[in-house]
Amino acid sequence: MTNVLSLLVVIPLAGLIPLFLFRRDERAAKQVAITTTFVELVVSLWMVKQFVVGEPGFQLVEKLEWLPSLGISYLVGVDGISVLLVPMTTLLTFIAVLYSSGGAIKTRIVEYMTAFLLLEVGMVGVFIALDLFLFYIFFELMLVPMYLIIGIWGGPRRIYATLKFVIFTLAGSLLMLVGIVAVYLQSADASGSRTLSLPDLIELRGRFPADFQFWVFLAFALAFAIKMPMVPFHTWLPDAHVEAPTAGSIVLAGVLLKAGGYGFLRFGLPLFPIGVQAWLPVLIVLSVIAILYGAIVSAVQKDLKKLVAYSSVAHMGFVTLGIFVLNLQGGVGAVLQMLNHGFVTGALFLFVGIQYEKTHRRMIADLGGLANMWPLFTTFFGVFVLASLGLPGLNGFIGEFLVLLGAFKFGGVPLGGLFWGPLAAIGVILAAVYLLWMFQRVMYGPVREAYRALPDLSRLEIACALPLLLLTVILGVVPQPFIAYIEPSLDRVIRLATDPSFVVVAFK
Amino acid sequence: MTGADIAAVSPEIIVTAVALIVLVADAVFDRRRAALILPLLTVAGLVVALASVFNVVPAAQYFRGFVTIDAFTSFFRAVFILLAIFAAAVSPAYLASRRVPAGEYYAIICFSTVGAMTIALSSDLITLFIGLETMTIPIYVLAGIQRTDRFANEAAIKYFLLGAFSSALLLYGFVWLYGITKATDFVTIARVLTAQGIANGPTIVALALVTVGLGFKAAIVPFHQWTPDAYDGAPTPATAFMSVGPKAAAFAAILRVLLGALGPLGVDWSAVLAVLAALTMTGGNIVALAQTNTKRMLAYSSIAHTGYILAAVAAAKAGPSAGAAVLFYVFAYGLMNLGAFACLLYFDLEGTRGASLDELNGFARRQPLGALAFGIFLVSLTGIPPTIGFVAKFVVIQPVLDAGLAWLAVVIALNAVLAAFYYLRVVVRMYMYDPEEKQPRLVSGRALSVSLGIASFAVIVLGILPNSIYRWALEAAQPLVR
Amino acid sequence: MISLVWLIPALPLTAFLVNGLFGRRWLGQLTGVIASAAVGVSALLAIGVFLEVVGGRTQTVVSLYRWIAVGDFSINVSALVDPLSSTMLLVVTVVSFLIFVYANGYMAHDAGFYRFFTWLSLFVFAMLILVMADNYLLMFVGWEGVGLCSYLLIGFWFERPEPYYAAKKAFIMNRIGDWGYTIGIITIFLVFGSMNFLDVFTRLATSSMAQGPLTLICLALFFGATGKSAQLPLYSWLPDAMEGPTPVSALIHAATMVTSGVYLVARSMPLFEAAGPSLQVVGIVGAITAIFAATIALVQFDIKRVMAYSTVSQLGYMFLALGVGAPAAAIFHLATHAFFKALLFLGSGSVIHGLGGEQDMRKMGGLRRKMPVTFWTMLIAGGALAALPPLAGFWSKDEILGATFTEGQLVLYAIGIVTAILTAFYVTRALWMTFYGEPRDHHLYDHAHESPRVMTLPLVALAAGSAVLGIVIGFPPEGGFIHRFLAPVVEAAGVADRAPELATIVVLAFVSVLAGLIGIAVGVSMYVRHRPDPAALTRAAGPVYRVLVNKYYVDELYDHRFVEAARAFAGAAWAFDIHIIDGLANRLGWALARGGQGLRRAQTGVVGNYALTIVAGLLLILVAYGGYAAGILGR
Amino acid sequence: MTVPLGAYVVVSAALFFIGCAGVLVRRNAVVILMCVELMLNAANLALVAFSRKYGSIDERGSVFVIFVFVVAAAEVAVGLGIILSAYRNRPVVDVDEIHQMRG
Repeated sequence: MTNVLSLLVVIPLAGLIPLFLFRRDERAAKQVAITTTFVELVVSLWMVKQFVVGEPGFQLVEKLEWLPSLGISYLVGVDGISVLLVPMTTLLTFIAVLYSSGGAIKTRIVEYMTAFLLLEVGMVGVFIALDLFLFYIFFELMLVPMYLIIGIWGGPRRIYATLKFVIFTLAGSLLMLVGIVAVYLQSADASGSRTLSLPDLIELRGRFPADFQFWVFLAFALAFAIKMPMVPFHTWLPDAHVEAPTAGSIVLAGVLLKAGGYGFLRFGLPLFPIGVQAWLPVLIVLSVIAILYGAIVSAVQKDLKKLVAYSSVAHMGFVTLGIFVLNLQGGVGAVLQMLNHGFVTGALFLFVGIQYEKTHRRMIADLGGLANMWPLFTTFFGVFVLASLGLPGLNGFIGEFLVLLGAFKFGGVPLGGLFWGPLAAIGVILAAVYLLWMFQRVMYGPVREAYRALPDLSRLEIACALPLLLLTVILGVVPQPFIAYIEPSLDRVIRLATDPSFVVVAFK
Repeated sequence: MTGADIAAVSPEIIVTAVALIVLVADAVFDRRRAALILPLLTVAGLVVALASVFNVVPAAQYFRGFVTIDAFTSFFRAVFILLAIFAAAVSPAYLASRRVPAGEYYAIICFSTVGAMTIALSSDLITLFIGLETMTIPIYVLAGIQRTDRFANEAAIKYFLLGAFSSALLLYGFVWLYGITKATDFVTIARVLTAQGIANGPTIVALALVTVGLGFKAAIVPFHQWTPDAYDGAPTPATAFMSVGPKAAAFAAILRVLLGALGPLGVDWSAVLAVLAALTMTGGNIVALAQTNTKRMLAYSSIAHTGYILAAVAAAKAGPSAGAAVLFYVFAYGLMNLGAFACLLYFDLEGTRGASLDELNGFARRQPLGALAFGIFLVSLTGIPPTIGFVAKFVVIQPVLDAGLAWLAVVIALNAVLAAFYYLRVVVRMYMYDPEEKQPRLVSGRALSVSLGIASFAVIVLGILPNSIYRWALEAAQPLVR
Repeated sequence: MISLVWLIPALPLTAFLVNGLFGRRWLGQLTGVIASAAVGVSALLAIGVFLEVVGGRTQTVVSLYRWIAVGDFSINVSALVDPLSSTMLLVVTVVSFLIFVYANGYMAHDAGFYRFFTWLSLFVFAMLILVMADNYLLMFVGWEGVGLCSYLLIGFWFERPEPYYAAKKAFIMNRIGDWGYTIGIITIFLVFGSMNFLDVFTRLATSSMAQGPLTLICLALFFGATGKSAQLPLYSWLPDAMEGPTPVSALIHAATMVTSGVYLVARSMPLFEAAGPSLQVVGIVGAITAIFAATIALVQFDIKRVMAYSTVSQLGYMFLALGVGAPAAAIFHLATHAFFKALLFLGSGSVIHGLGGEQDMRKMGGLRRKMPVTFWTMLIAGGALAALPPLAGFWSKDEILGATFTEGQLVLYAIGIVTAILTAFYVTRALWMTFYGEPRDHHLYDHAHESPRVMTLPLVALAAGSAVLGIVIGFPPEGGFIHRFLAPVVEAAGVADRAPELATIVVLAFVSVLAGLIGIAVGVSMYVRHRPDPAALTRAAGPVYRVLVNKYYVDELYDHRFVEAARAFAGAAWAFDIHIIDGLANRLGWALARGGQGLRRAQTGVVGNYALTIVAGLLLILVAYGGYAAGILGR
Repeated sequence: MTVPLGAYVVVSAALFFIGCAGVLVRRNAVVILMCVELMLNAANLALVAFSRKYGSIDERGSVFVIFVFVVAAAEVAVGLGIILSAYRNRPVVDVDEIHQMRG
């Protein structure tokens, strides 16, 4: 069955129907949402099973005439880069929904679940869309549900946070829209027929002159940089995370941020090799700054969630660094880092949320001594913290190490890789500093009387965390199978990015 | 005057007939029955008219060159009639609660629509001028139809005085065109101007006067100032109608005159229009930011949208895609803006104008589907997919870039961000605030809810599958390119 | 047997998983038995492997699977079994086993019993990975793993603040070192295109390399080593690490983990040899650390801290050996040190255990009657530390000094000798204050008791090791078994096996023995005859004494100056984030809103003004059109 | 003797400007309305003049004039109605007094 990808888009939408029918019954709504997301997860895994490892090109491609008068078509497919991001998305969504069904969300369950299903459509769509127009639609489709999730079910300053989130993201994406239209016009051939389908555009990219690439890549880069977010466009992230409900944070950090990095790999690099070259130094320097800056600022956070949020800024810095060093190790490292960050940071937000549900405190100063009461919680949380600070043997290390390797290798930036690489490596030390400091202040020390009676992880919470824990370990111990998926496609992307004359006809 | 001529203008005749029938019916039936029958009559009649638009007479000139029937004409005819239907459908509850004379209300809408349609089919300055006035004069009345309401009076007076003034300017411009070119039909004017080549003093004066006159009708900055007051003071259903119908008609006129007749001077006016477009969208958005009354905020937002459409006009040299963009955007704008204004009808009780932001608090709890519809219209106005508003932005940016106005495209994008701020603020109020303690009850009408449901659904569906509309717009734009 | 080498780490790993999953609920005290048994079997296997290597299979690579492979970068999970690693395997497993047994008694009454053995097993696993790895990256896994376990075990009693602050300090200082390690290995990959030991060394031998990169590599690696092995400037975490349970101090912070830096450098000997100056750096740092730590050890009163500084100092010796190109001697000393220092720690542990947790030597005294076994075993260990023949320490330390001398590093040699004197002195002092003289705290003394069998037996075993190990594998000097056995490493290091003539050996040996005796003599005279009286002496040497007691104020410098500065900087960064970066965004929004308010005023509501605006606009447009028509504004 | 076209044009322009100025300066709604009428008639004058000049070839100018009359009449009718109903509610004719809605 070849249209499994469309199935992935349809399932959540289909889930909306029973949700609407049972809109009076909250328990039913929860079950519907859980079932839907679970089915989605299974189907996505089935999709991975159909994927042929080692094939660099797009697979499971589906093409439908959509807007013939505009030359735009419904074109979806996956390659080695996206094939792993899709199940990550479905898994995290499932976990988010599962956790939310446990009582973390008190009001307006039905709307909440609706928002999540819509969100899932957007997130999955972003990773499978191969037509820029379609991609943009999914890209924006992620916006509104998350806007509502933060704004309705969020914390005290949710309105400010959610508006900030939307305005920042829109500012970027609308400029990208201008860029998309520019590409669309530039793609016109002698007969004036235009296209936005990525495979075609890659063949046509010879028509993109240098200055065109310079500006259009900038437009795309802004959108993705804000989404990542890269310094200095990151300030929406802490607010959004602090105010978002736990499940919202999980998905926001786990998936939405990836859309930026993915966009760079999928569209930025292959379409605008010259533009990439022009902006490369800036982006690399910004990435390194993000790594260090994010870590430094995390170190002084008083709010647990803010700390994790800023740490995301640092981790995303590794992703962009890996992408823009334009070599295989860096790129693969970046993709792995995206996966790892999805699982690990998602898990960290999950546990911060669990912790908050129990203690109703999020200020680090108010916490402490939790380890004595919650051995299970401590173990899980500890493993994720260690993964996040890049302990070898856990997943975080693989990505960051490969990125550093790529950074050391890369010479195409002032001062050379042997300057920026070690600088970025300092970020790893800093990660240890702020994460361990946080961990010990929260978990260690004498037990607080106020928290003595609180229970350890519940079954549901374990069920949410266990898959993430397993993935964290597996990705760290046997990463090679995953790399095997990523490498061939990434190799092609890198070649496209480094050699403007390189054209893949067999890309479809 | 031959039978062919009559057949050519059959839709206009039908709509006029509807208006007359409604007036008669209003006199015949008593108030209670009328309240039920009149809207049905109007909608039914307009539907017939809509159908008649599609029984195509051969695209040609009629009435000795005063009238042109082509794809452009039928597109706009359809749009006007649709908007009229929508406007008529949402009104009954309001008219009843405010004791507005229903018969006159529906009749006026029909008459004004006839005027608008006349603009669409005009191929001569005279026809165009008559169309404009036939459309506008009823609107003056509509604005003031609540004779006892001071705001309505003020709105009517301001609109009327300034409208008459601008009509005079426009007319004088037409006269000069006639004086220069010895002709009043667009084709000849264009031919003469082409022959004349570069614009000289009189042409410039004429061009300027025409720009201002039409710019006023379309509410282009700096000729927009009547808009907020008129929209604000007029009864909300009237506002909903006049914010879309006349604006659409104004752009029909702009296309006919500026592209059709004054096309040869392209270089001269397109640059100016580009600047005006930027001013219009930015000005509208920035002032809208500062509004606390939703109705007035939407009034300013409609100015901003004028700017987007004008940008496409300014990009005329990009060829048919520019015209198509204008048509498509006009259609999308009509749908979503009329819808947005109509949503305010839920709040429009005696003595209130529109709704303050506070009144919107917790609307989603009190009227979930109404809030959903409003939300959809607002998201669409912002230009976020998957709504028709997004596609409209896409098709507008396209010719703008194509015409080499990259800066204008960026301005459009940034303005959309600006607009998002105040549109989404409304969503925030509806979804993220709890209702006030002492909320005035909501006006609710089945007709209103149903038509809003249909409209919002259309906004989404056409946002996902805009192909048919866009192709139609593309055909309709063909006659404009020479 | 070698083919089973992966069983050696596998067993502790299993113990870790079993204890971790089921320990808390079901196993209870059984966890200790399980863990000890697992390590015991590993020890047997290690012996087997060792013998097989001795039997002649001097270089085997046992691959498990491909770990990471991206483009030209490829890393396997595979073990390199050669004399060096097999020796390390042996030392690690055997010492671990003894300490595990001991811990069964020592931790018996601790609430976190299962947790202790879970993490201890994990540690052994990581340590074994570290020594088995056949490439730098896998080694890094063990390297970080042991760091993590040391973090967990130092902070074992995390209700009190000191332990977990010490733990964090240890981990972060290690991390700082790891920065160097990372840079080192990545540069290795850039230079040699591989991280595999054998590939690197063969390429090094076959092709000529530029000095620059090699030096960078070596210095970076050594920086990493200083972190793990507590050398200057990254040593200060080790003394604090004594907050952990004593078996931990013995195993991790004396016998095994802290020596991994030595192992790293020994492993990379070919690189260091090739990179000229870097080796010199290693030697100097080692020597300075040795004497530096020894001086601090002179004046400490916490028995465990004395041992800690002594460890730092002894590690300094090992690096000194490496620095003068005598890796065999370094490994030799590593082995002997593992035994006698572990013993010293366990002995002190036994004392502390006997005194119910008291660590201050000023409260001890006269304990030899109360706990004879502990006393005698510690006496042997002390002798070994003071390098008295024929105890183990003598042979290994003597070789180091000998090598230093023959290398012509006379300054370093002098430092070594002085350090030897100091060492002998502080060990005498420690033992005396603990076991001789009159009990200073009678209450403690009365309750003091010898430790149970399960704790004393390991002491005895270790004592045996400390006594005979040196002569068994180290005789004759410069030509003992250990030399011949480690020859592959030494040769790979390209150091010609320089066997100085007998006379030199004897003289050098004599000198170092003399040094030991002097130290002991001074100690005895001070603490037995009070000539000179310690108290008087401290008063006399007021400032110097204060500096030493305060450990040269290094902690103050690190923990306060650096940390404070860093925290201030971070705070500033955050302020920048809020007020500048975010501030700009918010201000922009605010400005737009104000702009809106301003423009609202233009909307006066007066028709006349509106008409005026229209006319004004008309005129402007006229001008604009005119301009275009006249070509002023271009067309 | 025939008056040259220029003269008509000048007069019409004058009328137009007078009307325009009137709209700008006068405050009385009715007067403003009259000024607008003046502008329309200026247009009419010009139209008539032009169409007489081009008469032989084109009569549309005069047709236009007729329509303008009609439109003007309609405007006056509606306008006076509006002003009147407003006056009933609030007896002011000075339009500057009418600015409840602003901003």
